[in-house]
Amino acid sequence: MQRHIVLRVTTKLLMPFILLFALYVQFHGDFGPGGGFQAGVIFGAGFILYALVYGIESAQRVAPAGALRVLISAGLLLYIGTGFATLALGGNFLDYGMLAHEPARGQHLGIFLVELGVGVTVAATMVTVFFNFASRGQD
Amino acid sequence: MLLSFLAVLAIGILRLRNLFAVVMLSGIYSLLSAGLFVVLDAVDVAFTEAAVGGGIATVLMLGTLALTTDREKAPKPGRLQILPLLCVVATGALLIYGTLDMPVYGDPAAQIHQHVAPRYLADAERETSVPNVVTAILASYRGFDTMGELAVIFTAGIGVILLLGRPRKRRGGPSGGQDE
Amino acid sequence: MIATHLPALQIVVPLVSAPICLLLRRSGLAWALASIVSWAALACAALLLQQVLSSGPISYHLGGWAPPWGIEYRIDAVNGFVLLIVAAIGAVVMPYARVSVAHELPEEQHATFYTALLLCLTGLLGVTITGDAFNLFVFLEISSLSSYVLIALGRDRRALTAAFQYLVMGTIGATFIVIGVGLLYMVTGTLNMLDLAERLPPMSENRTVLAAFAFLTVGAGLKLALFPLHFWLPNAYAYAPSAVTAFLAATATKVSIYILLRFFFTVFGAANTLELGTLENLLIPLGVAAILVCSTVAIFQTDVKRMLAYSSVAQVGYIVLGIGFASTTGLTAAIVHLFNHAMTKGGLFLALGCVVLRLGSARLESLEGLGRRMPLTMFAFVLGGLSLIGVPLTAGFISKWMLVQAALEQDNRFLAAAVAAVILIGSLLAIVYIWRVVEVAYFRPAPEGDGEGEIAEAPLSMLIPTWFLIGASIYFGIDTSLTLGVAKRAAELLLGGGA
Amino acid sequence: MDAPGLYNYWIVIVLMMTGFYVVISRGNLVKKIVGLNIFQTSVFILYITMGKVSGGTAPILAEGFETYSNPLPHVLILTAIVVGVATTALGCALVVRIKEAYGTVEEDEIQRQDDAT
Repeated sequence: MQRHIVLRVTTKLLMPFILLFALYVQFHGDFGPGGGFQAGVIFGAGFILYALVYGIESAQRVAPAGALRVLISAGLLLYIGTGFATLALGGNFLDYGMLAHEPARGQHLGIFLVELGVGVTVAATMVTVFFNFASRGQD
Repeated sequence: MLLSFLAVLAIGILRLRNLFAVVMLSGIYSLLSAGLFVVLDAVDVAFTEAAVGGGIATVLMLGTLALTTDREKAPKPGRLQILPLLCVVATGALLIYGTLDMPVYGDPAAQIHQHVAPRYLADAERETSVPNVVTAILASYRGFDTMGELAVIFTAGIGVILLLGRPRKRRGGPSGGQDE
Repeated sequence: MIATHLPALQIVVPLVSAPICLLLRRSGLAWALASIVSWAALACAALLLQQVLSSGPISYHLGGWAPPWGIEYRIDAVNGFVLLIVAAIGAVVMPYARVSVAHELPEEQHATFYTALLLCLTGLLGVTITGDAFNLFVFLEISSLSSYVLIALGRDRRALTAAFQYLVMGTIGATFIVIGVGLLYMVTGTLNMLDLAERLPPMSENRTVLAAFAFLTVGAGLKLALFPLHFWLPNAYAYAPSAVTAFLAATATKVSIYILLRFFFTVFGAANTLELGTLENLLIPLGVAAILVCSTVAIFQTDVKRMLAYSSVAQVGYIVLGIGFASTTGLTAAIVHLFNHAMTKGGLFLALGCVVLRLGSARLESLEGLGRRMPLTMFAFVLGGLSLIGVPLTAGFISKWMLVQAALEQDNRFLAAAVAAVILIGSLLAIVYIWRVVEVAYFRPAPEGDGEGEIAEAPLSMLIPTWFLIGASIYFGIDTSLTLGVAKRAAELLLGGGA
Repeated sequence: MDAPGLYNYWIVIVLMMTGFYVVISRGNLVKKIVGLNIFQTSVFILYITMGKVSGGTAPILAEGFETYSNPLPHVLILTAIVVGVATTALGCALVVRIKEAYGTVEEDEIQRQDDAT
């Protein structure tokens, strides 16, 4: 698909909006539908679109396998890390109330952090899975 | 109405042997059920189902088809599959039997809406300062479930890396191809 | 502070080390971390069990939310014991895995392999420890997905089909469990197991509850390879990498049995389920059939790994039989056998792993003369086999003895005699299949001049874990105060209803 | 959508069973995965159906609404959807590997090849 000028241009035009929308979904999940998981999926899908149009190689230059491995782990570690932080602050595991002076604020912060963790891992996993399938077909 | 559409799709999936069409139909199935979820007030779920079922799962299956084949072999003629049919009918009958004592659809007085759920609706905003109750439960009240869910994704990710990764080395992969 | 958070740490420490393992990338480092973590998990489980035995059930509220709104971890004598089994097997298999995995998998997969093994351990522990019905499903899926991957890593290509078959059956099983949990939630409005137990008794006639019961039973039955839902198991165990087989054989089915116990007795309440008469009418015949059919099939296997896999299904039959009696003795027998069989079968598969390391396969004819070439390994195998048969002074004897007692307690004389006879026949069949291995290994001359050099004994890092488990299966046949004591308390707890 | 009583559940059950039937009766591995998807999606519908409250609205708190549908099933199903797609990903990866190792994705042909060795 790399030679279709229309696709290339449209993709280029769409990309920022897709990624922006992903971020919106990520951070607006507290108020409307959405959250880390959906945002991760959209972000991953946007990236996959890029890979489809511009070729796997150029996509892999943006996100090399090693970096993806780190990101997959980082999201999960962020989630569990939040849990450990609440433990260290004297609460039960994942008791976000401990993260700030006011329990409700702490909750909000905690939810924000874990949703971020979810988003990162989901996006990275999707892209990894896609790359693995795609590069399998190349030889 | 939507439900009957779904039923038609499901039967189509059962009958068709062109796997490409089957995968497409299953994508549509997911999108339609996402529509149904909106009708049933589950907007978060609808969003996710559309993105995941209609999006990722379909892409994955198409990728699989590209690497394998898109035709299903015709089943052997004259061989009725009685055992699976019996299994399914028995399970279905059991479920229908189970529905007989279920609360009527949408009944607000049903037990399910009385015990645990009201507390979330009443207190979630005050306790977590998040107005989307689904997010509040997902990330806080049942945050540990979500951590487990993230671990499941993580597992799938490393599973795919283990199974499909590094095709350059060793033809047929590290664990395939050698008979005995 | 650590003591109060032990229940969370039990799960979270292995879980957090999984991504770290992935990041370490180096085989040796990943292995070292995995081993240390598995030992920490064992220490955790031991402390928890001790705490439970001395001061009663522990409840831990994750996220600080009180159940039934939040998720609760609840540990009593039953799952404390199962936790100990799972953690102990994990702690034994991890050190063992190093040489075995280095032999069976390419270098670059090692770190990821340990990650998957840690996830599997986490999942199994999480299923055991949780007091929330839906959380159980989530952790069940962590363990299942990682075990599909682990099985698919076997060297034979049949490992792939075995893993796929397991994936399909496992997913159906898990979905059935979800349906069951959903139906229960529908009529009670809660997901917490204790809360469910309180709310269910008035509805014992409710047809939705009955359907939920059936779905949970079938779902757990698929997972635990309850005869006749066992057909995914032999292939999966036969073609998985050795360390994985040993780990899964000793833990995965045990945890599924725990799920069954938990739902039968804690959630539905012993009295409720007994009224339905399902236990006796359903489980006893299935257990009997499993013992007879699968022991017989085991005799005709030419691959020793497959043989032991069929024997596992038969052993699950003994456990199910014990549950079927639904008496204190019967349940004690079942729970003790959970432990004893985990030790014995784990040890046997580890011994086989040593054989596979040296011979490259576990086919019966390739074992010729191995008794002299790998004396320590084969002797461990023979001792494990004795325990499997149920020879006195082995752990296997204790469980079978309890089981016969439970059978004889039954009012129905005919049933009692028949079941006791079946247990005896099962042991005879076990003698036959173990004897086939012994005969080939000890009484046939070694094939001459086929390989370069002698086949050496397995390395110590594999022999010690093997002997550790085999030693345990002998030790707990002589000193039963720990196993029987805990199992009895667990059985009484289960029959006493919720608390 | 205001179908009376239990009728909704029954259609969902029919859907569920169709998916289940595809899984256990078809020999093509890809189709088995599609069947699993249908089966699981239908279970999701069952959960969401039971969470609906007549006259309720989506559980995002706002001024002017009194009744909300039950949010808990939604949360459970969000988790279940994710678990489902993780299973699908692994299943697809296995199918690809099986195709590479056997050259086919039909159960009976794989069986025949295994018997031959």
